[in-house]
Amino acid sequence: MARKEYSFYPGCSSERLTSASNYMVSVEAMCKKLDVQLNEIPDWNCCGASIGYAEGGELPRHVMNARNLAISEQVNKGQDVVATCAACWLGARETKDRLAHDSDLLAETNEALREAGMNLQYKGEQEVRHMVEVLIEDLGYEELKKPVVKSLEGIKFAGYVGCQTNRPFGIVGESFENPKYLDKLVEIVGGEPVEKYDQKVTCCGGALAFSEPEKSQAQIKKIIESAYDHGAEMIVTPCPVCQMNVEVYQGQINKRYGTKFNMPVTYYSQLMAVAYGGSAKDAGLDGQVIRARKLEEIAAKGAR
Amino acid sequence: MADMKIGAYVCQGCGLGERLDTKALALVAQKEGKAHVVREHEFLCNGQGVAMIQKDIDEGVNRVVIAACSRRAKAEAFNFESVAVARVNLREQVIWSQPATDEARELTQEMAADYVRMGCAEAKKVLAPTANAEHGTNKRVLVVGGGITGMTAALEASRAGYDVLLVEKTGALGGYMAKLHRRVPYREPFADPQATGIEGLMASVSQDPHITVYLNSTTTRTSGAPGRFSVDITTESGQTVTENVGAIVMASGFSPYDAAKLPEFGYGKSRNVVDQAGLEELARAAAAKGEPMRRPSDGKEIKSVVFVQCAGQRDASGAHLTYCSGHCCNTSMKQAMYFKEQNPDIDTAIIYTDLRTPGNGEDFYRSAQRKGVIFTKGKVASVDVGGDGSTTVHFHDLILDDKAAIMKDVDLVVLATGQVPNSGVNIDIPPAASDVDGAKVGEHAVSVLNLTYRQGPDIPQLKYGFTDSHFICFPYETRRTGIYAAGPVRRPMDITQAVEDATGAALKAIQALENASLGRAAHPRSGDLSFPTFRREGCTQCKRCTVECPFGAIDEDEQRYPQFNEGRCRRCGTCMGACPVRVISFENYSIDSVGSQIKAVDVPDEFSEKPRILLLACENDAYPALDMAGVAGHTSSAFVRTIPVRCLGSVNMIWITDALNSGYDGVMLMGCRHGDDYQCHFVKGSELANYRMSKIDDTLKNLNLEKDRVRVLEVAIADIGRVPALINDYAAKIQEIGMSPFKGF
Amino acid sequence: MGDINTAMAEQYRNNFLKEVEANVEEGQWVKMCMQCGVCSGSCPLGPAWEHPPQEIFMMIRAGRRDEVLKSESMWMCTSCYNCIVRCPRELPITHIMHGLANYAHRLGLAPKMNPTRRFAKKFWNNLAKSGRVNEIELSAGLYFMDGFKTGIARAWAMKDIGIGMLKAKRLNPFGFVTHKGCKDKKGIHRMLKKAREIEDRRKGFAA
Amino acid sequence: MADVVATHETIVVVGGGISGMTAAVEAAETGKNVILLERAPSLGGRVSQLYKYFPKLCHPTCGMEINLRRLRGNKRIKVLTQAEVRKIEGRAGDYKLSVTLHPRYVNENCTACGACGEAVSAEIPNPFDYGMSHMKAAYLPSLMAYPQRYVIDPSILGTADAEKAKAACKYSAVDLDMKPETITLSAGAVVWATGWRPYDAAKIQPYGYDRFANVITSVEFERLSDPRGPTAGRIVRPSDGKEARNVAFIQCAGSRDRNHLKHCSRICCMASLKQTTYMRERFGDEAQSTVYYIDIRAIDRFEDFYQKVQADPTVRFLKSKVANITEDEATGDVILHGVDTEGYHRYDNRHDLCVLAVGMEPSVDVRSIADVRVDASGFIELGPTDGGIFGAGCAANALDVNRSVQSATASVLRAVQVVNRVAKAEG
Repeated sequence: MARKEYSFYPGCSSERLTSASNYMVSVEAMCKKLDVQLNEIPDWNCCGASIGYAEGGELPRHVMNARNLAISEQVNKGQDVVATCAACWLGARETKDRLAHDSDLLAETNEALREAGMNLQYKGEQEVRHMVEVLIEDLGYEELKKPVVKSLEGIKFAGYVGCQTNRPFGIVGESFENPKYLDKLVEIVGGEPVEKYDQKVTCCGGALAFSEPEKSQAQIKKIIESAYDHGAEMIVTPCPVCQMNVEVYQGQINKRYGTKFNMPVTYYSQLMAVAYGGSAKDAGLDGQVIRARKLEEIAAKGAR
Repeated sequence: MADMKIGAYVCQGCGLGERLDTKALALVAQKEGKAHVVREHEFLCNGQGVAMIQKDIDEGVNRVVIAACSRRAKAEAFNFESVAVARVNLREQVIWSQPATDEARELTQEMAADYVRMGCAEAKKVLAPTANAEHGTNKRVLVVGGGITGMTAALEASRAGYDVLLVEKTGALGGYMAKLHRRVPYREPFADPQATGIEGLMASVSQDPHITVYLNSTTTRTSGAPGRFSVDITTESGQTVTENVGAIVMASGFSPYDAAKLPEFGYGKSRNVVDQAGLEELARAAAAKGEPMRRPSDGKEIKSVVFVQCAGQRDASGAHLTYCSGHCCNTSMKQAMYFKEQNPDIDTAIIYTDLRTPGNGEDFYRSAQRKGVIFTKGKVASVDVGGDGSTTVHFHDLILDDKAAIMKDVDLVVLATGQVPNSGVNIDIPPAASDVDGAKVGEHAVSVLNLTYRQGPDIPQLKYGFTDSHFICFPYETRRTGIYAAGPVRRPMDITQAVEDATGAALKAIQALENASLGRAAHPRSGDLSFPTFRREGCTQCKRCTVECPFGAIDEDEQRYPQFNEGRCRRCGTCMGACPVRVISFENYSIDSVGSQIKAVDVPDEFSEKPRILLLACENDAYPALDMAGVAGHTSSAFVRTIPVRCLGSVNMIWITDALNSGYDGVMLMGCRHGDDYQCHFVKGSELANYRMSKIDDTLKNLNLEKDRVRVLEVAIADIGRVPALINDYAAKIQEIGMSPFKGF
Repeated sequence: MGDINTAMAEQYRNNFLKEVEANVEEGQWVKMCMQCGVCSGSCPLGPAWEHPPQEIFMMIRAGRRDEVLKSESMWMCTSCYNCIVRCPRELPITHIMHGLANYAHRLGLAPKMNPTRRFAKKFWNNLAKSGRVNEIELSAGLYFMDGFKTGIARAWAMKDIGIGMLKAKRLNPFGFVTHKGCKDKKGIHRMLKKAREIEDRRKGFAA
Repeated sequence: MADVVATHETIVVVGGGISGMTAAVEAAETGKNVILLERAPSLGGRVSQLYKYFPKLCHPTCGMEINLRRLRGNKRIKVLTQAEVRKIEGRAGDYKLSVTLHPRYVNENCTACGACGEAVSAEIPNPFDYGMSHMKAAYLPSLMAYPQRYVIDPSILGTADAEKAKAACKYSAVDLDMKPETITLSAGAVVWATGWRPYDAAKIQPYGYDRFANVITSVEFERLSDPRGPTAGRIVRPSDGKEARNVAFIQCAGSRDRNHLKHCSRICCMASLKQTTYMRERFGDEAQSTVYYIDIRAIDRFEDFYQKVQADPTVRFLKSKVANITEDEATGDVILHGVDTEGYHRYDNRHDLCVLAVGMEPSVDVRSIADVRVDASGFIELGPTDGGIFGAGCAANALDVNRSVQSATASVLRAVQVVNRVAKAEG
C-alpha cells in the first residue's frame, strides 16, 4: 500500500494530448517516487473554470463540481480530493465552501445532481486540496528532499505562482503577495531560486488570453521580463493556465514588442521528477514548447 | 522656630570628585555659605550618605544643601521630611555641561563654587512649608446638570462614599438622553440600537440616599474654594438654599445647533425636514403609540429617508460650527436603523463626506450596511421642498463625481447638526464686546455657576465655547481649581464618552476636596503645602495679582486687599511675579529666595573677561532640557548661572534689575510656548512674562544698557540640543556687546 | 430575453440595488462596500475598466442600471482574485463581477460583441457538450466564430502556437473525432438542465 | 522585594505608560496606596517614543516630566519595573497578583553616572528607536528614564563585557547574579493599563513592509522625526539615507480591515496629519506629503487641525486605499498603485518613503491572566459592577492620549470605589 492515497481530480487539460499533459506526466513520475497514490475520480467532469460564469451561471457551475465531489465521496471514500490544476482546485473548493455555508444552494445542487447517473448526493465530506498543499502539508519539505538524487545545481528559477493556486485560498502559511513555497521547492532540488523575483503573483491574463490578447500579453511580458531582469533561466509554476500562457505566447509577444523572449516555463513537478532521477520523458520535458535544455541535460546525466 | 542650622553636603560621586575640587567647594559652603555643618561624601545618595545627613538633621540641622546631582535625580533618596532642602546641581549642569579638559577645569570649578554659594543662599531663605490651617474640609460634591453626565458623576461619587448635591435646571432628570428613543450600542456586538436605560439611571439617582436632587433649580451664587465652596441653589420660584460643598462637577451639557440657520436644507420650510433631535421625537412619539413613524406633514407612509451629515458643522467658512461633533455619524446610522426596523424596505441614505465611526463604531457601520442603509460620499447642496410634501436632495456625488446628483421623492430629511456647549458666560469677552457679537454670545450669556470670583462668573472657555482643558496629558485641568467640567460642555461627545468623562471628573472632584482638606495644592504642583501670603502693610491694592492669576484664585476683600483663596491657588507664583511692590511670597519660594541666589554669585570684575549670565529657567521644561542636555553630552557656556523658577510668570522684574545692577552681563529667561498652542503649565505664566518683559526696554534704557542684555526665549523640554546652542549664542552675543558697566558697584 | 429585462426593471423600479441583491451571484454584498477602492487598484487589467468594481458598486447604489449592465467593465475580470483577498470588507468581488456579467448576459444587455462574453459562451457550451473541454474544438470554434475567412486569418496568426503545441503533443489534431468526454453525458445534460431550471425559477427568469 | 507592602486597600496599576502613570498618580493624590508595575525597565510607555502630540504639536516628555515629578514626590506610590503580571486571582477587594520581576542586573545604588555604558563594547538594537539605532548593552533606556538607572542587557551575561560593566561601577550597582523573582501582591482593585502595540505591518503583505526598506510604520516615522531619534531628526530613507521629501502616508494600515483589525484605531488619521507637519517643519515648501485615506477621522476639535493641514499646499489627500506597493530596485523609490475613488483616477505614484499608519491592538492578552471581559479585538470591556479589575487607556479601547488619560482617571474612581468599600468593611 502506498504511503499516501488521494482521490484525484486531474481535469480537462491533464488528459493525453491536451495543453497540460506534460504536467500530468511529471506528476505521475513525482508521485511514484514519493509513494503517493492517486485514485482518479471515475468519469469526472470539467470544473467549469472561472470563465464558465457568463453562460453557466451560478448553480450549474456548482453542480458540475458537486458531481465530481459526490462521485469521489462514493468511490474514493475517506480520501481527500486532490487536484493538480489551479482552476479545477479552485472551482471544486469554491463549490465546497459555498455549499457548506448555504443550505438552500446545497439542496438545489442535490436536486440537480439527482438527474445525473450514479445516484449521487453531495455531502461535503472530503477536503479539496491542491497537489502542492499535499506535498507541503502532508509530506513536508524534508520528505520531499529525500528522493532527490540529482541536483539542479546552477539553474536559476523564477518561481511564478500566479493567481488561482494562490488566491483566494492559497497555501497555509504563505502570503498572497509573496508566497515562498516555489522557492523552497527549488532549493530542495538544488536549484537557485530568484528570491527578488517581483512578479510571482502577477496575473497572466488567465482565461482572457484569447479574448483580450493585447491585455493578457502585456501581463505575460511583465512576468517574463522580470524573470530575465533578475537573472532567471527558467520559470517554474504550479498552474497549467499560467504555464501555457507564459510559455506559448512568447513568440507573439516578441513580435508585438520586439523582445527576444525564449524562456522555458516548467512545472514544479517536472523539477522534482528530474531531481528524483527521472528521464526527460518521465518529467514530460518533451512536452515543452520552449525546450528546457538545462533540465534535459541534467535528466540525461546519470544519478550522482 | 529653632535657629537656622545649615548642613551642606558635597558629593564626590559620578565624577564630581575627579572633575571638581570638592574640598574647596566645602570650604565655600562653610566660609561664604555660612553652613554650620559641611561634609564631603564619596557617594552621597547611597544608604550611608543619606543616613549621614539624616543623623545631622536629627541633631539639629534644619536647612540642607545637597551639592550633587540635579533635583530631578535621586529625589526619593534626598526626600527629607520637615527640613528645607536646596539641591545644587553640580552633575548635570556643571560637570556634564562642561568639557572634561584641563583647560576647562578652572571655569568649571568657579561654576560649581557659585552654585554652592547659591544653594546656601537659598537654604537660608526657604522653609519646609506647612499647610494653611484655614483650609476647608467639606467633602460633598456638587454636580450641576442632571443629564447622563451629571447623573453618572453623582452616582459614581456616591458609590465611592461621598455625598452629592445634584442641581438640575428643568423639572426632571435625564437631560438630552431622556429625549432619545434608543442609544447607539456601547458594547458588542455593536449591531443594533439599544435601550437608553435612562429610567433606571434616574431611579438610581432618586433613590440614592447620598444624592440630594434639586430640580427646577440653578446655582445662583458660588463662592469659596475647594473644600469650602458655598453655593446658593435657587428654585424657579425664587427660593434659595445655601449649601456648602467641597468640589464641583459642571455637567451642563449641550444644545443642538439651531437648524433654522440652515434654510438651504429646507429646515423650517417643511415639517418633513427635521434635525436629529426632531427625529428622536418622532420615533418616541410613534413608539409611544405603537405605530410606525409617519411623514410629519401629512401622516403619509415613509418610504425614503435621507440623512445629511455635517449639517452646519465642519464648516471652514465660519458661518456655522467649525468643529465635528463626533457622534453624528453613529447617531444617523442608529436613526436609519429605526426605519429599517419599522420596515426594511424603507430606503435610507446617509450622505457624508468622511464617515467617522472610531473604535468598534466600525462594527456598527457594517451593521448599518448589512441592514441596507446606503452610504453615499457627497456634499449636499440643497434640499428642495415640493408641494406634495416630498423633498428632493441635491448633492455632489463625490465618488461618481456627479455635481448634479439628486435623490427624489424623499419623505423625510434628517439634518445631523452639531452640539453647542451650554457653558455659560464667556468671561474672556468683555461685556462691551459681547454687544458687538451679540447674537452668538447673547444666547449663552446666562451663567451656569455664578461664581463670585473676581475674574468672572463661569469657567474660562477654551474654544468654540467648550470648557475643555488645553492640556493633552491633563484633560481635566480647568482653570478653576476644584471645579471640573464633564460631558459635552467640555468637548463634543457621545453618551459612552460622556459616561467615562463624568466618572473621571468625579474622581478629580473627590481628589480636589481630599487635597483641600489637607491644604495641599492640586496639579501640577500636587501636594505642595506652600501658599502665597502677602505683607498687607506694603500692598498698594494695585490689583495686578488678582487680575493676572491664571486660576482666578485671588479675590478682593472688603478693604480691597487681595484674598488668596489658597485652595484655588496652584502655587505658580504668577502673583509674586506680578507684584510691583514685592509683598507676595511663599514659604519655599520668594523674591528673596531667588534674589539672594542672584546676589550670591561671585561676579568677577570687568577686566577678567569672565562675564556672568543669569538664566531663569522654567522648572517644568527648560530646566529638565538643560539636565538632559548634560546627560546627552552637550556643552554650554561656563559663564551662565541657572536658577529654576516655578514658571516664568513668577519672575519678578526686580530679579532682573538686581542682576543687571550687580554686574551681570546678561539675563536669559527660558519659558514655555505661549499663544494659541500654549504649553505653559500655568496657562498664562509664560505669556504674562513675555508681556512684562516686552517693557524691559525702558528699564534697560534707564540703566543705559543695551537691549540685548535681556533675552526671553521659548523652549520646549525636548530642545535638548537647542537649549545649549541658545545659551552659547547668547554668550557670544554678550562677548560681542562687551562687559556690563555695572560691575563692582 | 428583452422581456425579462423589462420585467426585472419593472419589478425593482427605482431600486437597482435590490434587483442586484436578488438576482446577482453574491449581490447581497454590494451594499457592504465602503468605497476604499482597493479592488479597483488591484485589478491587473485595471486601466481597461471603464468603471472599476468599487465604482460599479456605487453606480448600483445610485441606480444607474443601464450603465452598469451594458458596461464592458465586468468582462475585463481575469478571475485573479486580487480584489477578493485585499478587500477590507471581505466582499467576494470577483464573484460579484462574474455575477453581474452573467446577469447582464441573461438579460441580453451585455455588449453583443464583447470578446470575453463570446468566448465564455463558447467555452461553456464546449464543456457542457461532453462534460469535458475539447481543446481543439474550442480553439477552432473560437477562431471561426466570426466566419470562415476571419477564422482562417486568426488561425494563421496563431499557427506557430498551434504547431508548437502539436509538436509538444499537447494538442490533439484528431480531437474533433477522438475526444470522448464523460461517459454519463446524458446524465450531465439532464443535470445541467435541471440546475438551470432551478436557478431561473429562483431568480424569476422562468418567463 | 520585602519592602513592597500591599493590602486589600492597595490599588495595583499594571502598565507604566501614560495611562498607567496617570492612574497611579491620580489614585495616590486621592489618598490611596498604589503599586505601579511596568514590564519595561523604565516608565513612559508608547507615548515617550513619540516626537510630538497632535493637535498641539507639543512634546510628550513635557507632560511626562510633570507626571514623574508628581510620582517621585508621592510616597504612596511604589514603582516596580521589569515586572510582569502572570496571574490575577481572587475577587474585588481581595486580589492576589503573581508578578515576575525580571533582573535588571543593576541595583538601587546606580547613580546613572554612565561608567558601565562606557565600559561595555557590545551593542544591541535599541527598542526605544524600534531597532533603528543601536546602543550599548549597558544602557539608560532613555534620557527621561525613570527609574533613572542603567540596565544590563542579558545578552552580555557571562561575557567579558558584563565583567567590564561590573568593574567600571564604583558603587557596586552592577549585580550579575540577579535572578528572576516571583512575588505575590495583594490588591483591592487593579487598573489594567498595559496599552497597545502597533499592528504587525509585515502582515499587510501588499505593502511589502517586510520586503521594501523604504516602507516604514508610523511609529518608526516618529523616531525618524525626533531630534533625539536614530537620525537626529533627519527624515531620511532607511535604504540609502537620502532625504525623504516626498512621503506617502497610508491610512488604515491594518485597521478597519476584516483581514487584519476590524476596528478603527482612531488615532491614525490624526497621527498622519501630524506627521505631515513634521515634513513641513523639515523641508518647508519642498515637502510633499500625500495622505491616502478612506475617511479622515479628525473628530471634534481635531477638525481644526485637519482644516489647517488641508490648507497646506504641500499636503495632498487621496481617497484611496492603496492597492499595493512596488519598489523601483534601481532607486529604492516606492511606487504606490491604486485608484483615487473620488471620480476614479488611477495612479502609480512614486515616493521616496511610505509610512504605514499602523493600527492599534492590545499589547497584552489579558484573558490568560485575569478574569475580565474583553471584546473581539481583545480590548477590556467595562464588566459587571462587582468586578475589581478595570481597563484603562488603550487596554480598554483604541484611544488617543487625551482620551486615554480620561479613561485612566475614570478607572481610578472605579478602583477607589472598591477600596473604599473594603476600607469601610474593614473599619
